[in-house]
Amino acid sequence: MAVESRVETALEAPEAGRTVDVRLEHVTKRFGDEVVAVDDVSLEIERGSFFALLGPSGCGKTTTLRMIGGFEEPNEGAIYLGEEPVTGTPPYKRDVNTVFQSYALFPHLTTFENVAFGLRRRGVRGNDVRGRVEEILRIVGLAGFEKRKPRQLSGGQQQRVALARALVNRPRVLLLDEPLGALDLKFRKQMQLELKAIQHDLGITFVHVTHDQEEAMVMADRIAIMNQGRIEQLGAPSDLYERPQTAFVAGFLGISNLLPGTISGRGTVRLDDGTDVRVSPQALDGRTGRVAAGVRPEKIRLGHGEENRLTGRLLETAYVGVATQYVLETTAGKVSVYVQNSEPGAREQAPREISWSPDSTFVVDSTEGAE
Amino acid sequence: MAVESRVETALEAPEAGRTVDVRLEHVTKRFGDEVVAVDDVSLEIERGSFFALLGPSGCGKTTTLRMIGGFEEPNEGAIYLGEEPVTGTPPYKRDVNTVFQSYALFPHLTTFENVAFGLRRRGVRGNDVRGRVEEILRIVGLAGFEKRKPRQLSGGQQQRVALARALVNRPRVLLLDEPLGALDLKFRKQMQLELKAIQHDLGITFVHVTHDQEEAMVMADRIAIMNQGRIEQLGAPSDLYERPQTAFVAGFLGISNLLPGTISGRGTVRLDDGTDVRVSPQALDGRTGRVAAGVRPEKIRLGHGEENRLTGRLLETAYVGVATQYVLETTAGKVSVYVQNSEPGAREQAPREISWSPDSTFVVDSTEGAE
Amino acid sequence: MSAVATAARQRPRVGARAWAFTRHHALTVYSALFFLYLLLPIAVVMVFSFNNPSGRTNYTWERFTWDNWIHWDDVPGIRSAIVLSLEIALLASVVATVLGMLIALALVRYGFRGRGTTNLLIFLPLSTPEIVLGASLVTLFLNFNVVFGFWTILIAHIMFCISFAVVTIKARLIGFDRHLEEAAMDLGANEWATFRKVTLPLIAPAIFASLLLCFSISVDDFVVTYFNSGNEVTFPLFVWGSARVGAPPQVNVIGTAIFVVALGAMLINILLQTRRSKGAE
Amino acid sequence: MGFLHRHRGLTPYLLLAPGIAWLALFFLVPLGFLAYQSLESGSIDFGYAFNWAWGNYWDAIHNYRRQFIRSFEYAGIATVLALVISYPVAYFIAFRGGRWKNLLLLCIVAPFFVTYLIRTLAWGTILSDNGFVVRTLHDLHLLGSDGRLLATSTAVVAGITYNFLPFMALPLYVSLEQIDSRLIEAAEDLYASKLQAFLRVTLPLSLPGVVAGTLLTFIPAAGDFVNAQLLGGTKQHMIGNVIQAKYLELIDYPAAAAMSFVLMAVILILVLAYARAVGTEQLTG
Amino acid sequence: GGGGSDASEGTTSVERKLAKTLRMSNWTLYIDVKGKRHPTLEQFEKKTGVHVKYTEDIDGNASFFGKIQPQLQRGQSVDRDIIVMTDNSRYPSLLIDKGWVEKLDKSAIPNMKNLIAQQRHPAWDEDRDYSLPWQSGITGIGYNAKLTDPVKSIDDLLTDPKLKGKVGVLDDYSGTLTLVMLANGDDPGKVTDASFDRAIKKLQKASDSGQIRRFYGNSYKEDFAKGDLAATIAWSGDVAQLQFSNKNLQWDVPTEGGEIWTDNMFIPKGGNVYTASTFMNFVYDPKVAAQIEAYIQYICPVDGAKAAMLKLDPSLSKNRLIFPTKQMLDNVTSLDAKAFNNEKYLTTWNNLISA
Ligand SMILES: Nc1ncnc2c1ncn2[C@@H]1O[C@H](COP(=O)(O)OP(=O)(O)OP(=O)(O)O)[C@@H](O)[C@H]1O
Ligand SMILES: Nc1ncnc2c1ncn2[C@@H]1O[C@H](COP(=O)(O)OP(=O)(O)OP(=O)(O)O)[C@@H](O)[C@H]1O
Ligand SMILES: [Mg+2]
Ligand SMILES: [Mg+2]
Repeated sequence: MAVESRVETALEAPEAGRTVDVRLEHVTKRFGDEVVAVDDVSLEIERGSFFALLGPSGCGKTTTLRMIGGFEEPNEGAIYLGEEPVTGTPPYKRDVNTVFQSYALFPHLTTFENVAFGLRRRGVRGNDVRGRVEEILRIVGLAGFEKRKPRQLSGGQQQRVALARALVNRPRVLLLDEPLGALDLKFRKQMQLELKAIQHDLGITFVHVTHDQEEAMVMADRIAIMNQGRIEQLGAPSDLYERPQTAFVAGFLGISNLLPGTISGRGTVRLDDGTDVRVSPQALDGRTGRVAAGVRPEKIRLGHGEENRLTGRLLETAYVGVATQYVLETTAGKVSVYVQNSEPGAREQAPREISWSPDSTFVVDSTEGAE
Repeated sequence: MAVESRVETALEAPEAGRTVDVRLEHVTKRFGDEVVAVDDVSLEIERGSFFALLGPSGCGKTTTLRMIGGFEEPNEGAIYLGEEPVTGTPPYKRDVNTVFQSYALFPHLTTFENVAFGLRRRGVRGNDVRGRVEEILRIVGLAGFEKRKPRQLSGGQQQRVALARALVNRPRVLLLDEPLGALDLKFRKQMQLELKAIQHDLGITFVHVTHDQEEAMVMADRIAIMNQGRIEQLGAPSDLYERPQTAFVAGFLGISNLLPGTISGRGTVRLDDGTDVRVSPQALDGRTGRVAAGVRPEKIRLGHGEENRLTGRLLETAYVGVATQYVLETTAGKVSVYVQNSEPGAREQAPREISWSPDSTFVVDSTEGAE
Repeated sequence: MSAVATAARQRPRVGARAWAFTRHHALTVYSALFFLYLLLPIAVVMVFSFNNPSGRTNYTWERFTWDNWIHWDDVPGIRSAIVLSLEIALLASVVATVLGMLIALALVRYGFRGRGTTNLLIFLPLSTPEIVLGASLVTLFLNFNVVFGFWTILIAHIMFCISFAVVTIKARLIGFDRHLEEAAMDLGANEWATFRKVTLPLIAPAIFASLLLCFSISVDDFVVTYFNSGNEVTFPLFVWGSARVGAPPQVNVIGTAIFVVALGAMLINILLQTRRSKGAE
Repeated sequence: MGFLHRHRGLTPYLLLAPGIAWLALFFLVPLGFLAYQSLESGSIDFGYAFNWAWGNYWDAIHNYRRQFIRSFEYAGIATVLALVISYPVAYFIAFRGGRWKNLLLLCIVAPFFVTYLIRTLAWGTILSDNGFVVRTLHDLHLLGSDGRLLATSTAVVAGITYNFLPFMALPLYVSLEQIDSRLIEAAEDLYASKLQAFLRVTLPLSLPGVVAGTLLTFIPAAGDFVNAQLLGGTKQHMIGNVIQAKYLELIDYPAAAAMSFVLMAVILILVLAYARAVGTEQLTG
Repeated sequence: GGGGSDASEGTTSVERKLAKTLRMSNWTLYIDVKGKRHPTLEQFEKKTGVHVKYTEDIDGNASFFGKIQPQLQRGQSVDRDIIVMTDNSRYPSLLIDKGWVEKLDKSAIPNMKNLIAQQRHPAWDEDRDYSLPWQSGITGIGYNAKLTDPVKSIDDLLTDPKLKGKVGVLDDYSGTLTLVMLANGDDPGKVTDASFDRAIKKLQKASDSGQIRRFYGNSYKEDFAKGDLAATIAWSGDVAQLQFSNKNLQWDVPTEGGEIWTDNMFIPKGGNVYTASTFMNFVYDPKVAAQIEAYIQYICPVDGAKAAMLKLDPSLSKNRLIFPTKQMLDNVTSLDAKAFNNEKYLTTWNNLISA
């Protein structure tokens, strides 16, 4: 159900007039003289929405969260929680809870006391604490671990304690820094559903840092893709995936085939080998001159059933569980194709012709930045 | 190419007569009186092979690695490296290096010195050290970070230092405890290729703990699935995926539909709603009585093109980038179906009929243990 | 962003800053006061090192003079006393810290039979009144016909410093992350290399603290030393002895000098280090 | 080294060996003599004879109860004061000291390189009845009618506090310095005010240092005599002074020995009770 | 007391040959100093060829006795030829009674004739067979003329309300008791339980009432110098020094009488008697005595030293704290030797001062 509801939200355009819960205005954070961890970032996160921060390692995600949480002060720019600027407001005065990337569990406290910490600080007492802590521990699958100290837990269990410790407080804003990174797929999926359910039920604003694009795509209402301290693109998941604006975004969100060429007319890109590729006019977005036409591997079909076509020689085949990946050498460049393994033996084919629809084609500025 | 080579290896059956590099014999490890972290585990890992340990959080993966590395002594059983039993051998006498789940970077040393640590201990000096450290830092994408202390690195960067620190020594056996967990998909893929290349070039034996099944499937020659301290199944990736022996394994490696029923004849399982499902005889593996027939969501087609068929009502639709997931309520139970998003709008369908091939059907003992 | 809005945004920020500033500085101010309190008597000692009393007692301020500094060892016996004290204190603090560190490692790292007893044994010397500690040690030395002097003083000092070293270093080891040592061993470092390259640098503050403590205890000890010194005279013995007639200002000179030299050396060390690390960048 | 690893059970004993041997030879053996002596009776004039004179212990407890109690009282107060006074400074050095850490540490210890007597003489000058401090306090009506700081119990306690500060501050620093500041951040993130974060996270994590510091202060302070001797008035003598007098002035070695054992026993009982209260792991690692 | 041990038997005065080194332990800063040197010791070395290993390691009678006692008890040598201890303590008589000191070789000390008459026959060593005075001092009352009218009697000291809390009393058993007993009209030379109790009671009262600031060791000087003490029981030599810095500090023998004490040289068992005696003879030369006196400025026990001092430093020779008048010397006495070793008295005394 949670997944269902997500789909709805994701498809809605963000309405004007909704309250903004977290706002960053031209925020820059430097470490020392040389490192610019966050570089002139502005963004708005709506109340109750699920916002994902995605980006390569070291791009500034954690630093951004730490500034929202109040652990670092920006060198420039301002941060607002609700309407209030929070520069100088200490973390404990911000109704924000964080799941730290490094967990930061209290080593001297048991699992139970770690999770109860925030509740006790806000004056919740006795059975209330017990009830809420046990409830949340059950949700993260740690019932029965109450008495263990963090060092007696496995990595994934520690991460779940960190998650529980933040969730149990039901803050207005929850900052999650790769909260599920140490969990196995199955459990992660389950936790994703739980998180969505909690967000839905309590109207908590989630700011979720993850390196798992699928997770971001499934869970988030809006995604910001960061790169080297800057935001490359910000939008709904399907927007980012299907209409990436830059080669970086196209390359970052899954594999994409970028074929260099020149815009040769309304809705046409002429690739460097002379092939014409049809694209939807709005994908061109007013561009002229050199661009790259992009298409996702899974949008490509083997055979020539669609309007845009290429032929090539099979280079590699790889079996990846759900699907088989083919890499073809075409005149326009290397092209990856994903074909679902609907039946055993599907991967034995040796395809030569591929095709895809103009609607699946996007256009980005150039191929620099994406491999 | 690396991917290609994997496919070849994975398809080969393990030959007799190959040297075994790591062997565990009935190893049990308890913490205190109550926790049995590893429970009577036996396994053999061949020299130069890529072995993956997969399992839910807290199942005993790290503990197993720690025993191989020499940080914990088993309570029962014996561990062999090559032909030698290593009980009581200190870690530094084992030609084994570990990437720790918690990184365990030396906080007082720079990135460079962290990575150079092992080399220096083995008497490598001067320019040799510099050359090798810089080379490996380049590979993990941390050139230019030599002088930083661990505290000044992002989570993913720290993980890469941990990886580099172990890789640079080119040990006989490399134990990797979720070495790529904090990296983004793109970089992770790149590192996977690097790791495979290193394994291939240097003939290092890899024991790789990961919670990313896809990673395990792509990289490993053999996979062991652990659950609650025991090994549930051990085999080549495609074996595990396509012919899981237990419901736990089926459920753990991706979503699977398990439909309870009874074996009603040679190659037939009669589901509880009366539908007959055809399966290949070897999938039955001599079972009789109550079983569950399983099929992966992506092996199911919309429509009735295949031999095994069910009809149902659409419950949910979710868009997950590459594919769309449908959940149908059928008379035999809920069934998930994955359909690749070959073209935009594919997800708008409302399917009622599904079908799949007998070859894609597997049989497991019962549905307990898998949700 | 209009000017008004900017101003409105900044007002609370300035307030918060000011508050944070004050609080930040409360601790600093307190610490400054603490050091003032700690160093106040040293300032007095220092001032009186420049006094030129008419009699032999240096209690009240009379005239300023450099003489005490120029002729700092014009009191027979004072030079050998301070040299002896420094030698003993240096050796004792190093040996006691090493022995104490080993005990602390054993106590924190290993469960073994007799751990509780060992722990108690560590507290015993602390709880023994100095006079009986010193006197009973004399009995021991006499039984073995040991000649009293440098070595007996050193032995005694090491003996009562060990407990301080153990307790101080233990306080550090208790919070130590064992994974780091595992990582070092994993990378081929044997116990000794692991200790030198990982454990030691990480417990260095405790080692340093222990050295300081042991040094200060040793260099200031009177009672135990007195009994076991034979006819050697350490600096405290000299000072306490001179109390009958009144300590000469040279005593102040030496006290001040140790203090100033120690601090100066440390300061230079820090500045050099800073320079070096700046130069390296 | 390989040997060490193979015989892991031996390692702790090897580590302990040199230090414990030292203590055994140069402390425990003499302590044995002392124990023997404590059961002797007689006098210097006629010699001492061993005759299981348990009465020495009884006398020690019975006749000097007042001084015993006073010793623990003074030592206790001084320990608490030293803790309260030096904690913020240890905190300051650990978290704000930066590259000046070692210099500041040295500053804490360096005053004690100056011999006790000289230091106390200096305090005498500062706190003299005619000095600036006493006059100011007087003018503020903060001093009683006898109008002095020296030769009072306040002076003794203050003296002990001052002279044992490094034993408190350094262990505190040592354990504060290794606290991961991210844990404090986490506490603040979970609504703990600065004070609460301190009480709930920093303080418990620095407990090993607190325990070490309090023990290093309390135990020797309870047996201290010199502060009472030089700073006290007529009624501030501690058990250390009594033992000192018994040994030197009265040359009653058995009595001095017996009192020492009583003192040690009481201290050990208190230490064990303390360990029980704060959790043995802090004490024993 | 027990006899000497075998070890010491061989080293008695039989052999009249100077040793290479003379080992002397003395109180700190208790011999003349010039620059970094001790002229007297150098002169002795020059004259006799005996090197003096001079150690200033005595800081108190009790503690020094405690330090050497274990060796003496075992009959071991203490590695010293001369030690200096004060006669207003129990230790000199203990040393003699226990046989822990050697007899002087009087034939080597012709200068012994210069010993002043008052010092020739102390109760604990009737014929000076074992000891020879080094320096003396008088216990009297010191007062600060700026803070109080002259305090002439112990009764004033212990009861005058104007002095409340500004009175120092020495923790010195002999000095304080002698003065108080004299004030009570008792004879300190013959202590009885009754006279002892009276003295203690008087002190106890003054202590309880807060009249007495505290019982002091050496540190009374500092408080006296700074004005924290208006009046105090004090030693003559100390006040002589303090006066250089503060003319207001006065000292006198109390009207009821004062106490004289003497630091005596002893030869501990195993010491070289002949060499030690030769040294004693040397310092009993009036010129040498005056030279020592000119530096340490206590009371010199050597006749003729005053005359010699006239040449050295006339102003000092006139100082009655260094060369007391006959009247002063007539008005001083010392405590009953028996009282020193009375355990009961000592315990009572210690309970008074370490309350
Ligand atoms: N020191 C310890 N004391 C008690 N229990 C422990 C200790 N270390 C691990 N365990 C328990 O042993 C089990 C196995 O832990 P292990 O770390 O091997 O799990 P894991 O498979 O690595 O899990 P993860 O994927 O979460 O890292 C867990 O249930 C854990 O709680
Ligand atoms: N204390 C620091 N001093 C110097 N540089 C720092 C510090 N903390 C972070 N950085 C640098 O700032 C950049 C951004 O770091 P940040 O932790 O925000 O990355 P991230 O996006 O969270 O990465 P990851 O996915 O690896 O966790 C990195 O290049 C990092 O090296
Ligand atoms: Mg991060
Ligand atoms: Mg693990």
